[in-house]
Amino acid sequence: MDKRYTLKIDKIIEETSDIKTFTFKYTLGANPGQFIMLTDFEGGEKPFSISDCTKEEFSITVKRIGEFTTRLFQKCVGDYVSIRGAYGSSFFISKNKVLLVGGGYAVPTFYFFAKVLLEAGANVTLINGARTKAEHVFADRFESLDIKVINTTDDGSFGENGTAVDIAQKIMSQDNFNFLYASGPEMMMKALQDVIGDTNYEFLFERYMKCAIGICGNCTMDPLGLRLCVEGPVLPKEKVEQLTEFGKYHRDASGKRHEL
Amino acid sequence: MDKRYTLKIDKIIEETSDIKTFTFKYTLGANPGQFIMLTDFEGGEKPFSISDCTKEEFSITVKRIGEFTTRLFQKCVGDYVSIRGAYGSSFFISKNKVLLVGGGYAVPTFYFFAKVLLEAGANVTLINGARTKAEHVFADRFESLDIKVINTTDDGSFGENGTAVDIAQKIMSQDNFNFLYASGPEMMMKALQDVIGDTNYEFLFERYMKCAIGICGNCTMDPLGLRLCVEGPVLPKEKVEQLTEFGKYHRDASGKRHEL
Amino acid sequence: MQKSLKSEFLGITITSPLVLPAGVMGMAFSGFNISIENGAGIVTSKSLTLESRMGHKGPVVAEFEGGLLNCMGLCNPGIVDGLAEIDQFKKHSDIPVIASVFATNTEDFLKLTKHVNKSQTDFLELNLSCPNVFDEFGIPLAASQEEVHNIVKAVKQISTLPIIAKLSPNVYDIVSIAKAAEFAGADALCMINTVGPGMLIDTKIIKPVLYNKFGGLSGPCIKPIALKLIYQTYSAVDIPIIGMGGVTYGEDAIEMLMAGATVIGVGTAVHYRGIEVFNKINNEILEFMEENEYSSVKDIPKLEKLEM
Amino acid sequence: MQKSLKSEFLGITITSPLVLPAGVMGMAFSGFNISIENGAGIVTSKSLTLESRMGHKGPVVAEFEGGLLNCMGLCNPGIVDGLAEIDQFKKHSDIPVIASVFATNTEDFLKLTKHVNKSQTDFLELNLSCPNVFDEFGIPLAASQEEVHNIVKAVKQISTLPIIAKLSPNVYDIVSIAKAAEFAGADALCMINTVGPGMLIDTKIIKPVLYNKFGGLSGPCIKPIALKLIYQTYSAVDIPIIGMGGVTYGEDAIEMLMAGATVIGVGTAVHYRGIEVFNKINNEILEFMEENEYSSVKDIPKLEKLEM
Ligand SMILES: Cc1cc2nc3c(=O)[nH]c(=O)nc-3n(C[C@H](O)[C@H](O)[C@H](O)COP(=O)(O)OP(=O)(O)OC[C@H]3O[C@@H](n4cnc5c(N)ncnc54)[C@H](O)[C@@H]3O)c2cc1C
Ligand SMILES: Cc1cc2nc3c(=O)[nH]c(=O)nc-3n(C[C@H](O)[C@H](O)[C@H](O)COP(=O)(O)OP(=O)(O)OC[C@H]3O[C@@H](n4cnc5c(N)ncnc54)[C@H](O)[C@@H]3O)c2cc1C
Ligand SMILES: Cc1cc2nc3c(=O)[nH]c(=O)nc-3n(C[C@H](O)[C@H](O)[C@H](O)COP(=O)(O)O)c2cc1C
Ligand SMILES: Cc1cc2nc3c(=O)[nH]c(=O)nc-3n(C[C@H](O)[C@H](O)[C@H](O)COP(=O)(O)O)c2cc1C
Ligand code: FES
Ligand code: FES
Repeated sequence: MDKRYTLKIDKIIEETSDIKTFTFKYTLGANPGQFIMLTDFEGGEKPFSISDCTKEEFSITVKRIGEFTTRLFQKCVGDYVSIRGAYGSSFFISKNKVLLVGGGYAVPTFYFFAKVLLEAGANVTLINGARTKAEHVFADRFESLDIKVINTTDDGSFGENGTAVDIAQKIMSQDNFNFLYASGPEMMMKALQDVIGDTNYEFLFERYMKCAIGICGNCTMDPLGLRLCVEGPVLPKEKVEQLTEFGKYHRDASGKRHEL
Repeated sequence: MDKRYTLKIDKIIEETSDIKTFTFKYTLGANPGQFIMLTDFEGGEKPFSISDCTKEEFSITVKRIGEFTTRLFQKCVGDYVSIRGAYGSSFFISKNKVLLVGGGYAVPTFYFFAKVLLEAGANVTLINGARTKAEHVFADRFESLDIKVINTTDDGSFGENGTAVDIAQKIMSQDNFNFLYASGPEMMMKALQDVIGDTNYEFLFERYMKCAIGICGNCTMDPLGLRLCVEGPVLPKEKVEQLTEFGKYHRDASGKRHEL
Repeated sequence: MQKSLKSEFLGITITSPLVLPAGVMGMAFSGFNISIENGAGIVTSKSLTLESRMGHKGPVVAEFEGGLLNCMGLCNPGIVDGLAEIDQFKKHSDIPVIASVFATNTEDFLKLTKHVNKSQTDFLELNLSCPNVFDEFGIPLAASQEEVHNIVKAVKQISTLPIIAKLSPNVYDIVSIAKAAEFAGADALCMINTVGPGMLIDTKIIKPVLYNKFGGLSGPCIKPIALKLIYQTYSAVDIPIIGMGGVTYGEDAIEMLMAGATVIGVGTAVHYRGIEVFNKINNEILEFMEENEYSSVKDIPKLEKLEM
Repeated sequence: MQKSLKSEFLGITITSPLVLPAGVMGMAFSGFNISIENGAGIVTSKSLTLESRMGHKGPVVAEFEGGLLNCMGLCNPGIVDGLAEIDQFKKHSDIPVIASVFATNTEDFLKLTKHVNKSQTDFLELNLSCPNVFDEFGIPLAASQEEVHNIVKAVKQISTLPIIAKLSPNVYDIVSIAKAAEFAGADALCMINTVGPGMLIDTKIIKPVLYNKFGGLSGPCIKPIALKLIYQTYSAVDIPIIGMGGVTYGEDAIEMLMAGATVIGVGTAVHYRGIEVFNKINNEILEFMEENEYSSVKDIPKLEKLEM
């Protein structure tokens, strides 16, 4: 039986005007790339990647988008929310030279992952991209790790000027990486796929999730039927290459297809 | 969850015209004194003590009494019956000098127990009593063990002449035992209690059993409410001494009291 | 501050909100003894009928994941012997006792009530809902608003004790049935009785596992059904509810209270956690009260009532 | 001798008696793909309605010991998009597909049937029994003999496909309802839908765990209820039954067959044992057949029918 944990919010960090990190004192025992389902029982239960996870606590980093995340942003330290998980697949832990390419609110999960990679002895380079300076997150925390960080914004307002994909292409032409990991907007990953040649990779995907335990079928990726909540959200290259919906469409809460 | 095992009868030994031993190839992992519930799904499920239990197989030794046991006696090797258990408390395993006093179909459970006692290093004396030679069981099997055996029948047709209680009284006047165990008719145990002074003991009781998992309350012993299927069937001296119904009455399937 | 489990049920002080429900350990006075020694605050007798009943042939219980099937078949020593067990218990204990009685018509319920009136019993419970005697007695009375009303009303007129109506979960509209009982004068409701019934099959002998074929479901897996029905009923009636169905841990008991129960039955969990289960759950409730700063059971909040 | 899982359902050859039931993995054609790759012999679509439905807000599932509560709320892309997923699947697969449809009146069921007639679907299943939309739609149709009869009869007249009536377990008299469906022309029955519904409460936030408050029970703990209802129904009707409710291991599937099912649905177990559950259960059934010397699924004996 998967248990549910109703926890007090222990810490809130405002990363940007639209992004907050929530920390909980709880031994979650998650692997990097996994997510939790979170609810306040006021309507809606949503998936969030784990942005940090130690023996004592774990964090998620959330972007305010719609009804649910707006309500979440009104919560204070000490308020209860209820979570279940961690769910889903996690990143392969390479011991070699790896490149992480992240964009927007999907970058922080690489903070948790980078720490695990370092422990495993990997050599880590991170491209931390955002549209603009005001949306760029976690630069300080990545700086504290023994990894190479390249910050970038689409408009050049912080770090390098260019998309994460532009930068990835550039540094991959200068250097060899054994493994590439990406987490961010699907079109970013689609573009990446075209520029990284035959480097092995894993991508972290998002699809509409309801049950998160692999039965409702809302999150399957065509045509393989991979359930993003179980076989995903991290998918390996050989699977990604077979996905016909990748970069093309996704399904909403009713199962209806929408172009990306 | 307690599991149910539907097993083929592997071996049948006719001990007397009214007593048979049924052996099953199954790793029951029981302790001496415990019992199983057995059914053929044709009406009735009944408790039987375990008369032998090894890594590979276990046995029960059954006296034909009423409807259920009569039907059981018609079964052949290869027929299925269904069991659950082992249930209940088991005998304390003494390492010292012990006396086992058994009567009738309740003696065979001491075969299993004696083997365990010997392994523990105990010095074992057994009084194996029956009313008459034709009802005396397991003499051969006990002979194969490194224990002292005194066979006895009420009518003297086999072994010593006298009740098991008479013999017990006699040898306890000649010898000191650290622990006494009894299994047999309740009036035998009641009589024993009067003759054994302050020797420590455990008795194996029988009461009407339905659920055997401690909820129906049919098998409780007054006034403590000990459930014979959970806290029993083996009860220690300090409990037995408090039982007001011991040797006086028992309850039938409806819970009605009947004098013994 | 010292937290306390002391509370009240129908005007009587109880030391724990945990109730030993009908049919569990309630055959002999000694079954009550061992239950209160282990922390039960109220005990209930096996459902008693006018004449003694041997019950169904075995197997009478069968386990499955999440619960237990039983088809005891209302075995009981009859109202006279059953009340004698209660009286023997009451000689040395102040713990309140509920006498559960079962019949299939008003006349027999009235006869049973007269017996109970003469005993040391504290509360009278009308078992309107036993699902294990379908063959014999048909659809439980608790499925009919009218039957429930008529029986409760008739018994209320002659009972010298507060009366509790035990309801079945296997009905379309629990609210109208609960209201019928309340309207007819029931002082409290007890819910839920077992669910289903259900069946299991032995695949080697190719027979139903229970000799009676079908048996009612109890245990952890019926808790969601119990909570839902108790919550709906609590939202609609003003009399207290003895909430039961799968309570195994303190958390389950808290859920029952929040759904609207005043006291909580613990039946099948006696099998899962031993007869010590009452003390264990008492302690778990106290721990919960400690953590969440409730000083008495009554302070534990209820859900907002459903809008009807 | 080589044991085989091959059998027939309503005249169509199937490679395994295991069915992916409605609402489980049946949203997209790729959900069918992964299920058949893992051993399912028949797949069923999510219940489709005339218009698309977003379903209830989350949480829509909650676990408890022995089972799962769900209140998906009949989310589906609507009949047109739903059938498009089936057609896309049928382009590259011969595995039979059941289109499940849901409506609240005969007229809408007829409209849905006309859509299904034009698709590549093999069987039409009428979901008469969803318990998760009570608020919206009231007591399920499957509780009324008359409603079941009228809808099945009307659909039968225009359907070009064999039709299956999906029944609710939450009724007093399953036999009369099953017979009404049979009499009205149903080619098969599918049972059971989820039980209850039930509810769970979060004791810290003091709210129902499911946002819809109530959800239907599925998983291992409903198996006894399913077996009982299937056995009663099998004893009374002559049409085949798709048996489901808690099947998790091969043994459970065998029990379903013995109770009277022709094929067996495996839903919630996809959560417990992974999508590989179909192959796992297929292998367990084969092992059972080996041990007990049955050479085909049809040889596995049924219980003696109940006397009515
Ligand atoms: C595996 C995974 C990991 C995620 N990790 C993060 C994270 O670390 N930080 C973060 O801010 N966001 C994350 N998200 C996205 C997050 O779940 C949505 O932003 C959130 O649900 C939006 O809810 P809302 O009510 O505020 O917005 P809404 O107005 O309800 O929706 C806005 C958009 O959010 C997405 N969304 C809404 N509900 C869901 C749902 N149940 N499942 C998936 N997507 C949904 C849809 O694309 C929708 O169009 C993740 C999503 C997935 C699938
Ligand atoms: C802990 C325990 C261990 C036992 N071990 C053995 C054993 O090793 N060998 C053996 O031959 N017998 C043993 N018995 C007794 C055995 O259970 C009964 O002999 C058997 O149930 C008789 O069934 P029947 O239908 O043949 O007789 P019935 O005609 O049904 O009953 C005859 C008598 O058997 C007893 N009995 C019947 N049903 C039960 C029941 N459900 N529970 C308890 N007693 C019952 C009653 O005293 C009854 O009066 C044991 C009983 C208990 C409680
Ligand atoms: C073995 C057994 C016997 C029962 N006998 C009765 C009974 O005689 N009368 C009654 O009203 N309920 C009876 N019940 C139902 C319980 O009182 C209770 O309502 C039900 O088991 C749900 O609670 P639980 O899940 O805590 O066991 C019985 C239950 C069990 C398990
Ligand atoms: C998440 C979920 C969604 C379901 N959706 C539907 C549905 O849309 N239509 C339907 O007829 N049954 C639906 N059901 C019921 C199943 O088809 C099945 O009848 C029930 O779950 C019992 O089988 P199981 O215990 O194997 O899951 C759903 C069940 C679950 C768990
Ligand atoms: S969210 Fe239900 S299968 Fe993934
Ligand atoms: S036989 Fe039921 S409590 Fe012992």
